[in-house]
Amino acid sequence: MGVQRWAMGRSPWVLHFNTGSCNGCDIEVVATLTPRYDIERFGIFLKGSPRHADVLMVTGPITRQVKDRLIRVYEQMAEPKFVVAVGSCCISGGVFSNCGKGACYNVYAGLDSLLPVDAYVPGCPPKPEAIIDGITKLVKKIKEEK
Amino acid sequence: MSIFLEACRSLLKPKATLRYPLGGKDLLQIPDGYRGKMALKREACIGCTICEKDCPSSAITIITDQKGKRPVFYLDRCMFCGQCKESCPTKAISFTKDFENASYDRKTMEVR
Amino acid sequence: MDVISSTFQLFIFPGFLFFILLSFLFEWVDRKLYAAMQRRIGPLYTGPLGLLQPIADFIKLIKKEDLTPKYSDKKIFNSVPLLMCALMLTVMLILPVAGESGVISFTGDVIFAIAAMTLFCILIFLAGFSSMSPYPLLGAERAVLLLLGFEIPLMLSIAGCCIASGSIEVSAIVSWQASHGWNIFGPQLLGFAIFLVAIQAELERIPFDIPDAEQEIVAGWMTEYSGRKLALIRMARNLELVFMSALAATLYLGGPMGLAPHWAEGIAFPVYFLLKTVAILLILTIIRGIFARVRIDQMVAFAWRYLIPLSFLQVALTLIWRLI
Amino acid sequence: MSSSYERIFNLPLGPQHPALKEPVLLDLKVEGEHVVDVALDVSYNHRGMEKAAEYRTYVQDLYLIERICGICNIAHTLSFCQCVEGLHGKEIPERAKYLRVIAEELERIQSHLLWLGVAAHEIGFDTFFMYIWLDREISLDLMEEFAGNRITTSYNAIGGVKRDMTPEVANKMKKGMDKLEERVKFYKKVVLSERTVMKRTMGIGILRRDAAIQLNAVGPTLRASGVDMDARADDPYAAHSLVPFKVVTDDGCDAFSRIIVRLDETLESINMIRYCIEKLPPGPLLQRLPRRVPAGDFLTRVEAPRGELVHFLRADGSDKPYRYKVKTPTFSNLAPLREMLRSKGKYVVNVADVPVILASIDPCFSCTSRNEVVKSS
Repeated sequence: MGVQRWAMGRSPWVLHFNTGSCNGCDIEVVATLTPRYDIERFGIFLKGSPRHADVLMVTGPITRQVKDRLIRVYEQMAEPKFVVAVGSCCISGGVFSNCGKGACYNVYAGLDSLLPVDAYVPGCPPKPEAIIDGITKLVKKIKEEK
Repeated sequence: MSIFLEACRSLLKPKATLRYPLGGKDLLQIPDGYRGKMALKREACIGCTICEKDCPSSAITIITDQKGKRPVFYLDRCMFCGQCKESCPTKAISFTKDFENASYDRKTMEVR
Repeated sequence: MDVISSTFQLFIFPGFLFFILLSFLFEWVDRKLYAAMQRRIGPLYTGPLGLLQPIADFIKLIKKEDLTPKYSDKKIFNSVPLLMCALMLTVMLILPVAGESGVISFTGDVIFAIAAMTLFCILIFLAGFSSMSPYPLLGAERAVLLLLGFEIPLMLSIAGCCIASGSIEVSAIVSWQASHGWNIFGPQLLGFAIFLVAIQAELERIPFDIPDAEQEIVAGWMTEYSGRKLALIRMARNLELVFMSALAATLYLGGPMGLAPHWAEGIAFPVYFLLKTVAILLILTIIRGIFARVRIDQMVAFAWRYLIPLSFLQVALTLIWRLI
Repeated sequence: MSSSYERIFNLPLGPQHPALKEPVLLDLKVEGEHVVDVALDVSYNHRGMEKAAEYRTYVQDLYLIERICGICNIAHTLSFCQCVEGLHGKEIPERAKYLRVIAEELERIQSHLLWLGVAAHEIGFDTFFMYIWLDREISLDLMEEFAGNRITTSYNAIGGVKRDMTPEVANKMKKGMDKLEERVKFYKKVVLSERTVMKRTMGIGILRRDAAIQLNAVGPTLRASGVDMDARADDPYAAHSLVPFKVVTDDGCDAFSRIIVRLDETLESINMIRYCIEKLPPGPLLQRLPRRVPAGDFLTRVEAPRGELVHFLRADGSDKPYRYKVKTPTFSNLAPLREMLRSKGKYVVNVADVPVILASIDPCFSCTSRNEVVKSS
């Protein structure tokens, strides 16, 4: 469906989920809303309810305590849904996981071990421009696939 | 009331938005010291493996190529802290201004 | 011929299609101006200047999966969005767009409009109540509390208009204004201000967006809705926005009537209608931009302490003015 | 079933909630719109930070400790470096001390503006939020120029700082400070004149002076209750003994006076940065220290943007810490927070006030999470 794909790519509403991040990435995700970057140009809202959202934006290393909530929130979202992992901690556990010298006991090594991830935005924290870059790449993927 | 006046003034002022990524990339000013994606000067690298030992998130692994030992950087684990640059005895590691590293696949996120 | 023309009027212009498209346009104007006040751009890449953004949102939501929570009251939960849309589309028909009267016009249609507004609030309450989860419940409770605050000033300010023109029919109020001057230039100026404040509450916009305050109760009564039900709710709310600003234009700014040569009335009147409603919308958006959200108890206290005495005063003033 | 039982119901706020950018569970007991009691669960952020620090060398720990909190990362690395330098018993160069103060105060400006924006957002004042965050970009641009990254800066190093301040950056910084000062004064005017802001923040989240002292509040939360306490003044570190500044206090004891205190502190920080740039002494940046740290205990206090931050290091002579302990300002402010969130007598807390009160202590739960509740099933 051409129209559906067009509409989906033009208004991906984002749900921001913090899984134990240090706040750096969260602040940058919120900063993309602000006048300097204005993510609403792409038709993106930051939504509060998982029922309304299309894109789950996860920041931070996934702690054991928050894992169930993360999966529950993902399941509450309506299809079609996409997942973006923002920040190195979220992508792989970053500084917290598997340091070679003993893992952090409470952190999962990467979001893709729990949920299917559609785009990765590395950085610690990524610049708001980098997050916008990740989102435009995701939108390109939405338009080409599905 | 002061916010109302400010809002009216804002309507007249030019917008503060940088039109990144469409049509505004040249407007983006990234300062010289920015720590983006890293780059390795292969000629300078002596394969001492100090960067691997000092990396706080084990984002560096050492492989062997024709010239000997050399590091490979994994961006999915990298914290862009700059310790490898600090530790490098021959200044072979540097940071570029490239921040557009978003990708669909974790395996592609490495700097060789 | 008559059947074709009335079908055209009902479904295309100034009927359902016109109002639905207008509601999308209004959402766009609202978002753009709100963004401009904050030195942002707002929707930009969807269509020219982002004009198609609300339509893209609507299509996307229509195509999304439709979830119904397990513990909700399914009948009410599923029917509320449809009822909201139907209610708003019906009540839209009384708005005069191209002439003195709307598609339907009867004595007492002002009362019908007021009833529809209250009914909308009750539907909001049902939507929240049937979701059976804490945030929507709290939102529904707040919606009803809000109704207590603004409903009486809203009715009284409309009553002022009716008293001034001596009729409870929209077309009569419009034609009275065409001959006697706009209501806003009389003692209704106060009524106009009260009306604007009250519809800001009715529309649940800042400073009175208490039932769906994002920072407090997520999305309030809409929290559990998704997919096409959410699309319908959003459309109903946009239609309500159009309806309220059009009603303000009709009651206080003379409706679609204005100076035009007789042969050009068919084009000029809808243009006047659009200009006036958009002007009201701009005022509403600016109010939305420059205030913080008040608390529910502060809102109700404000309504009963200031708005209601003022609206009684306004009615009394109108009566005195009318008698003289 | 008694009627009072039915009237009270649970309203869970979080772990995913638009008012909180962090996963924290506030389990509110609500009677109508009034909050009767609250139970806090801050364990969602637990990452095993202190244990992880024991596995890593001091060089690596610097970056781990930085990620305790992204917003006050400079305060954390500063504490860590002070611990290590203290055990070595070495003084760092004078220039590095001044640069540390500049970095710290720039971070305070950034953090306070961020907080003010969040507070405006919590009361639904989105336009104000957008203005503040637009101006916060000035401080972030300066930070990027100064340290190489916007938020997580990696600026402090063991024995000094990593980067020098060039004259161009100093010039830009001065200009930026002028702009920021003008804007912060404007915000103060807005806060003092906007009626809806006052309505939502005055008389909300009251913490009396004696309660604040008893419950061990710290930082702006404490200073807004009229207690003059600031680690920068009481126990000067870096170059704080040389840089003049005023400890800002206010007697309002509510959320509104916390706004005022933070705005005044921002102005104070702007002046401190100006002074430091003016008086910046020449000299080296870094005092190289050996990788092995001599055995011993060390404890530092640093005034982070949110309040007093305490780091404790026990070293056993190897290149890894034996024990590392952090006590963050938000942890100290949790007990006062519970006090603020409970309705008592005439003091009534509405559900609508909860985000405002929570924001008023400037919570940072990623700093705080040190333990985890494991449910046995």
